[in-house]
Amino acid sequence: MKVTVRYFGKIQEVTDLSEEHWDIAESLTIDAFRAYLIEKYPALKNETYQLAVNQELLDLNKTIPAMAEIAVLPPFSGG
Amino acid sequence: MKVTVRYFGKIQEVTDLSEEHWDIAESLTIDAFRAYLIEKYPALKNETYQLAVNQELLDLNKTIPAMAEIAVLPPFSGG
Amino acid sequence: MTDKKKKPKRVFVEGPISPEKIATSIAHHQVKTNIGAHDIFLGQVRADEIDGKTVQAIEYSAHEEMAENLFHEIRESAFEKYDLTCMHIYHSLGKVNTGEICLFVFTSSKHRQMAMDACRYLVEEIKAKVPVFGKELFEDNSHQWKVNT
Amino acid sequence: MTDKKKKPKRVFVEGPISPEKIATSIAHHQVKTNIGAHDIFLGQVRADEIDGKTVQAIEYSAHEEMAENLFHEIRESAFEKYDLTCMHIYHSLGKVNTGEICLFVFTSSKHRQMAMDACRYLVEEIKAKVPVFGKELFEDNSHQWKVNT
Repeated sequence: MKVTVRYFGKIQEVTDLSEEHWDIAESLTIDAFRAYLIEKYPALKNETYQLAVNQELLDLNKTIPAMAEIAVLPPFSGG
Repeated sequence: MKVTVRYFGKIQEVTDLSEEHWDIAESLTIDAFRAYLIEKYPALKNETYQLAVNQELLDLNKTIPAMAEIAVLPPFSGG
Repeated sequence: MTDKKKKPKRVFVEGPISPEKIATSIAHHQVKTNIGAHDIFLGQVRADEIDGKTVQAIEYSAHEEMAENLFHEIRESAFEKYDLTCMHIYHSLGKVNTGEICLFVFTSSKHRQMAMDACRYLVEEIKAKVPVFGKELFEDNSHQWKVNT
Repeated sequence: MTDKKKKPKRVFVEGPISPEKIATSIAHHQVKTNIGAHDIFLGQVRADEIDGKTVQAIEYSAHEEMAENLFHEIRESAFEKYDLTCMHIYHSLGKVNTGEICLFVFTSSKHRQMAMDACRYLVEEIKAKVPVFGKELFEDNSHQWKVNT
């Protein structure tokens, strides 16, 4: 199933792109997705980030729905 | 000895003047002065106020120095 | 830049405090690039209804010399308690209509916590300790004396 | 007058927030004569020195849709927790130079306590929960990513 992966702030510098489309297995947990992410971008191992699925920060054992937007968010620094 | 007595806010409405000069006994305490004040302006009995001697709120048993300014201050309502 | 060392500035201003005065004060702080946070408190005159009559304005009077000295003491104590870059206080005297601003407290610091804590401290100290008296004027020319809560 | 019922307003603005914008916002509240207290928090970009280099500006980016939704949720939760008349939040996107303002939080209430408590709540919530990212730019064109403390 298709998902959109978006990168922000410092993470965007590691991945060198702001958005891409992935084809992933159904019933994939957020935690398992995280492993794929590090496989593709090993440098992310050294970074702090959270994953927001459809704009929500969910538990790592939740599964990702089809057509989801997965945002890779570095630490916030607004204000 | 001479002192200046000043009235503010609502108290000024009771005394109907803003300032007067009194000749008082030496070693008069603030508390004793208070008694004179109510003798002169009986309506002050119903009012809440503090006495500041030379701009300081002192204990009632302190004595008043010569040439003092005694301010009769109703409750504050700044801001 | 070092407000701390200046002579006591006059806090009282005649009449209401304008939004433009506040903007000018904010703009003056843009050269101070060690500031990370400002906190501003504004007191505005409310059209309270009391016994069926509505407040139109508050007329402020004060023991001015005593009040200015107390404002100065409160400022100094705030500079001691909090790590502030700047601090400004303005309070109206005379008539301030409902909807207009009568108190402007402005604190600036490197970090937000200090600016916010100091601003709150100042407002509470001013309300509790400074001999300012507000006369609430009603539309029928009657009045009552305000008491801080 | 009833900000509560309006549709979500956009919080993000392009570039710095001007003192004039703040003055205009204050002036708009002078018709609301049930307000007795305003609290305003301003975040200003600091010229921090890091490893011998000085910050010249912060360039803000965000997950905009997610951030706007979170701003809206934070606003709603503040209206539930505190008895407020009005509340406004503006946050910069893009480049904001040192000394310029990047965050403007404005709360208004009948009484001071509510306005001050709500303002502090909003600032903390925004800093902790909203996906905004600040890139600190140095004079030599290098940069580092800011992390909130």
